[in-house]
Amino acid sequence: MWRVLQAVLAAFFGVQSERKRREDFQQSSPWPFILTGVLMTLVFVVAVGFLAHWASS
Amino acid sequence: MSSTLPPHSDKQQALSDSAAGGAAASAADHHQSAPSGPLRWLLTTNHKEIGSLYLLFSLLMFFIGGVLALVVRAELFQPGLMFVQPEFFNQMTTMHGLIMVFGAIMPAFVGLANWMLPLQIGAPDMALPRLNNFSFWLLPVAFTLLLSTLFMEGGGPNFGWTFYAPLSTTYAPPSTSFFILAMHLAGISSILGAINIIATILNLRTPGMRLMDMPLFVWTWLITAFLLIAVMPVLAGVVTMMLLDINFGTSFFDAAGGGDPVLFQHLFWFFGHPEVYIMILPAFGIISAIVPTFARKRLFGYASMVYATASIALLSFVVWAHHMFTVGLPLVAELFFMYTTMLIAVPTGVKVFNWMATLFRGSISFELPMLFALAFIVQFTIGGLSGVMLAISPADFQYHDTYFVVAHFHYVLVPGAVFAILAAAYYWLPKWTGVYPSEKLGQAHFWLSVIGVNLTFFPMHFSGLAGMPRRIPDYALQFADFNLLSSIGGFLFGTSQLLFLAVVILCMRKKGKKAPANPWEGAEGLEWQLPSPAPLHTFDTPPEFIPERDSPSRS
Amino acid sequence: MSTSHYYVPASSKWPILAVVFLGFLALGAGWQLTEGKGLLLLLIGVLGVAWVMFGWFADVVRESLAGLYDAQMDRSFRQGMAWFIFSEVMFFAAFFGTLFYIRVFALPWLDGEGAKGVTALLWPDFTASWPLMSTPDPSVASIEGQVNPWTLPLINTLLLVTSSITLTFSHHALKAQKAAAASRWMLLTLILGGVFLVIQGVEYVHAWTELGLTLQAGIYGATFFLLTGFHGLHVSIGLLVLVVLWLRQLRGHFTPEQHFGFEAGAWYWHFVDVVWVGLFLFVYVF
Amino acid sequence: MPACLPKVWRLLPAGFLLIALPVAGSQVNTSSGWNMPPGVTGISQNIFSLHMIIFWICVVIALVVFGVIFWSLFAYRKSKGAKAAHFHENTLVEVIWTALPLIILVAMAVPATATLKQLYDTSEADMDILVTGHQWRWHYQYMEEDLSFFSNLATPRSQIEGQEDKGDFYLLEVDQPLVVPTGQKIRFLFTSNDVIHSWWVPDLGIKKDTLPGFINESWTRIEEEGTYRGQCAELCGRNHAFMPIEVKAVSPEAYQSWVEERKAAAASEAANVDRERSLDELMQRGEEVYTTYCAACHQEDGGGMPPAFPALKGNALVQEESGRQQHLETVLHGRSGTPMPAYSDTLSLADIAAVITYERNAWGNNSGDRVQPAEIRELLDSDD
Repeated sequence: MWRVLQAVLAAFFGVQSERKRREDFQQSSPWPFILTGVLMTLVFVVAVGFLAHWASS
Repeated sequence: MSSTLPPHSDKQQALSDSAAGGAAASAADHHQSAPSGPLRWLLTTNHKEIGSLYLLFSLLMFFIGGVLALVVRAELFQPGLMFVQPEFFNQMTTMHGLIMVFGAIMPAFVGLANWMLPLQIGAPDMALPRLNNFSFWLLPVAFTLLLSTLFMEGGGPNFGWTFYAPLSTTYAPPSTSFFILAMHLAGISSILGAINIIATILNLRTPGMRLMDMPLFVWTWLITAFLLIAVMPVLAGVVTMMLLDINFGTSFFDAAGGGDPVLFQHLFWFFGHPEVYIMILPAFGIISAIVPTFARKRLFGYASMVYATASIALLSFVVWAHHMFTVGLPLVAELFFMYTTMLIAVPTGVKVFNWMATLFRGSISFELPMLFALAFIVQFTIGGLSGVMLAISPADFQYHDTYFVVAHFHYVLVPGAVFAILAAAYYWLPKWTGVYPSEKLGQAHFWLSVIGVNLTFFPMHFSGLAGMPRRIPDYALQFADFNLLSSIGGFLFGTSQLLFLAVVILCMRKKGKKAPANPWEGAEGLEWQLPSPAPLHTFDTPPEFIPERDSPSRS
Repeated sequence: MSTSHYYVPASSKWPILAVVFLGFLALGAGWQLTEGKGLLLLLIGVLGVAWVMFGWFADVVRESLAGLYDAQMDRSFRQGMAWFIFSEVMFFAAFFGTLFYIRVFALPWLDGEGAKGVTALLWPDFTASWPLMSTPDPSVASIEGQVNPWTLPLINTLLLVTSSITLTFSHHALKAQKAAAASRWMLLTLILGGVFLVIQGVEYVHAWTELGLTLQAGIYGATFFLLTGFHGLHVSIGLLVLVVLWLRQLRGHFTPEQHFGFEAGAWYWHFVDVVWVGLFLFVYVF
Repeated sequence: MPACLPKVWRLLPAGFLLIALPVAGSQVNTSSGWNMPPGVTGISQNIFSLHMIIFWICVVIALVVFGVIFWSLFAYRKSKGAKAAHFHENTLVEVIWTALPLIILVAMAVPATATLKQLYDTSEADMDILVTGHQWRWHYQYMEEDLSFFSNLATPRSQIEGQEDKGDFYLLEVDQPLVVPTGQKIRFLFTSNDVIHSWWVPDLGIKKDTLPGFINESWTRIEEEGTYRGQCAELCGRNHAFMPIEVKAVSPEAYQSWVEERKAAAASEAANVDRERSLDELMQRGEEVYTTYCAACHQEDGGGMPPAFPALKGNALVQEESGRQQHLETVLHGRSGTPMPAYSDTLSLADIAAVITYERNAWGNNSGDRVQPAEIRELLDSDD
């Protein structure tokens, strides 16, 4: 789970070493990555929303 | 049409097995004999023929849209109403935008996808070839319908390519219903085309090619296709609501009945912003193919390119209201969209830096595709940077709806997307036609285009900052010099595209230096294993694929 | 290296005919809307498109039965259908988005609430409510009453949910090689779907004539008919698909292993069903 | 570029852009004609400094990126025998060039947020002005005073069509500017009568869309007296280019006396409604009103632009007695389903009477008809 999160975060940031990326892409199923990605996107959007809310008050 | 079905002869199999590239040799009798004459083009399901149709259609639309732009530039040559009346001027700007976006740039990329995706992933054709034919032929119908509105009573669409309600509903010319139906047809075409592209990429890759082995053009198109499927239906939805407001008395965009004109803008830009990336992501893929070829060096940061493309695509769904900063959004929304928009600069910057690093310590030569690709990088970066400026919401209160915005999005779309399409054409013309494009004409085309395009659009930054609103047929005197330059540049750029037409015609008539299978020294990828010109049917069987990272020439 | 051949379908006359008839359809619709003279052309377009779809699918069925399609083609069809449904999801998302935007933002603003509440200066007598019984400009429309979600709409919800279940039973029966049971369950699904449409029609007439709830009745009427209308259109299309599937079932087109046509239709029906649940909640109940 | 020229010439675009950018940069601070005006309010100046900061950041980034690119193109030419290196990733460099822009952006977001909050703070205003966009003119209503008027383009058609030299404020001049006091916090309420317009005065740093049926807010406090000009910034139909804005900021005392003057003028006009007017007087005023309000669609010569805008010249409705009543009704209440708006709320009784008289007598319509303000009043009263 942690490595999936790590991989998704690295993808969000856009930088990942070749070695780690290869390891990630050795995984049997892409679904954990896709689901985590979607989830993290939602988390990100909500976080920016809170930030905007906080900044506007 | 006979319903004879393709035979699978042993002879073909033997041939195909002999060599991946040689697969083409077997193709001649692979399919039923195609009908000759015009019927052939109407019925074709061949990805190369459909690709050519898309590309030629988009070239035609590029010239039609260009002529409309020149009408606009002629009117703006000097202050005062010179040639056309304001309502005609508004039709020109509107049609120019609609045709260039939906008729020229998008079909050009779809055409490139049709031609190149199957070649790059070792597929025999698109996944759903008949649907492919359908997708293409919808476009001529849609655009004939759209263009015909110009000749209808009350004229064609005159409310800008963003067609904000209620100017496009309650106050629109009667032809608007036809405009809406034309958009529906074009939308169906895009959605089905995108479905086809996704199915092709996910399904028809040659064994051994994993997702992270795909050329970036394939990657960017995969993501673009996803965007298309996600947002074109929203456009269809919003134009349907317009149709109802106009013809059936609903009040979606009318406050008197409880609606809101701003709702239109939210829906439109929820489509419109991803649409902008639909027009630029495939360009990133093209540049990422060309730069390594002529730098003779592997693309720097392949994985981060993929991630950046995906990030841009995801972010594109949550930034739409930055087109609406002055529409009176609540403060929280204003801040939210400002922050998300600013973030887009990060993955976009990564792409530019990656190209920069690819060039660094390469072995660089300056063939025609490379010239266009390099010009793309520089000019697109200018457009990207003005985009960062526009993201700063308070500053956008001054930039919004001025020529600064016009300069920004034209820098992204013309010296950006169009240059990438031209680069792609010069890069793959040898593969399509078997001959190199004329170096002389191509060089002239390149330099005149670069000068013309910058002369047209660079002064627009200044006229915009100085206060010139967009979509006006006449302007105050202080904007005269900038507009004069822009108009001269516009005509220079417009006419120099005739050189490109000449290049294409010469190539199509096989006039020019014959090209070998791999016409560019540093090019890699499955498409270059095929003979030039690529035979009508290629990859009868899946070709052998060696991932780039294992290839000896560019370690 | 794989030595298997790719399968590429032959070219066909159907796509170009589809384009021609869609063109007629658009031209006829536009002409009808602007000058009221396009009905014939529109009709030709609609019938033509129907004919083309029938012919096109018939060809595909024939090719499929002839065993021409390989696993790859099958995957392409599946993905094509899945992404098509995704595009439909987004189409409905636009309409649901409209509903939420109007209810959460636009109406409160018009009534003087929230960030743009100053707008109420323009509509001093307006009170926001949902369903919107009286529009900001009262001359646009006022509605007599609202649709009670716990009568016909509830029945319709039960009907559609049940039809999804019966369709699944049909699928299971198909996979268990119980052809007769499969087509019986399918027939039941068809009946449920048909009754749904009839009830929807009854409700429309009631709303239109007795409640004053029309397309022109301000934003409530507009969103109500937009969402339920487009959903109804999808139910009708889905029903048509299911009828074809039922006939194919009777002819024994499907095998327990290969029945993508059936599955595609079933996906579509489930999708239509899920959309309805959303509609029931947000258009009728809340 | 012919191949005979030195290869280095192929780097011409580099030269062009490298020169163009700094030139642009050096000009922008000095000449207002090239750059956003700093403006005359706190907000506009804050926006200007945000603009300049982000501009210079962009210029620096561009110079670095383009510098590396063009240097690479020059130094690693194949023609010079460059051999390609073999690297294709470097985590550290990638982290840096991802993180650095992120930091710059956060640094930009902080002042941008502050300015935005300032921009949205419309509380505690000294006065309110309701700005209503019309196709194609602005209407200003002083909420605390009983005072409102339309503001129309003042540039004559002859300048636009090139029969006459264009004046200094071509397309930026109006018949009645918005007059406001300096030093006071003025809250603007924006709305529209028809389509979306956008009220933009660069020197005030205000651009806000006017939406039909909704109200947007903004505010300003002008410190310097002067005339500040702007334009409609949202496409609103054929005369979008011809609805400028002119704001005249004067001292609070001068503002007060202007308000009194306006009110007195309005009162005397109201008192004068019953005065019988001569054909000449009506025709003269009617022509002015026609030019301002009607000529955009029905044209100066009454020829119109059929089918959207019918000709008035030779039109039975406008010429013959039988059409008189309908002519009056059309001008007062507009015609639904067409672009013809209602003028009963827009124009004064005297203006309506004058313009109808003008239409019934100009361009050879010569009906000899006179319409008096009192008749219009009667008609309006009977409608209610």
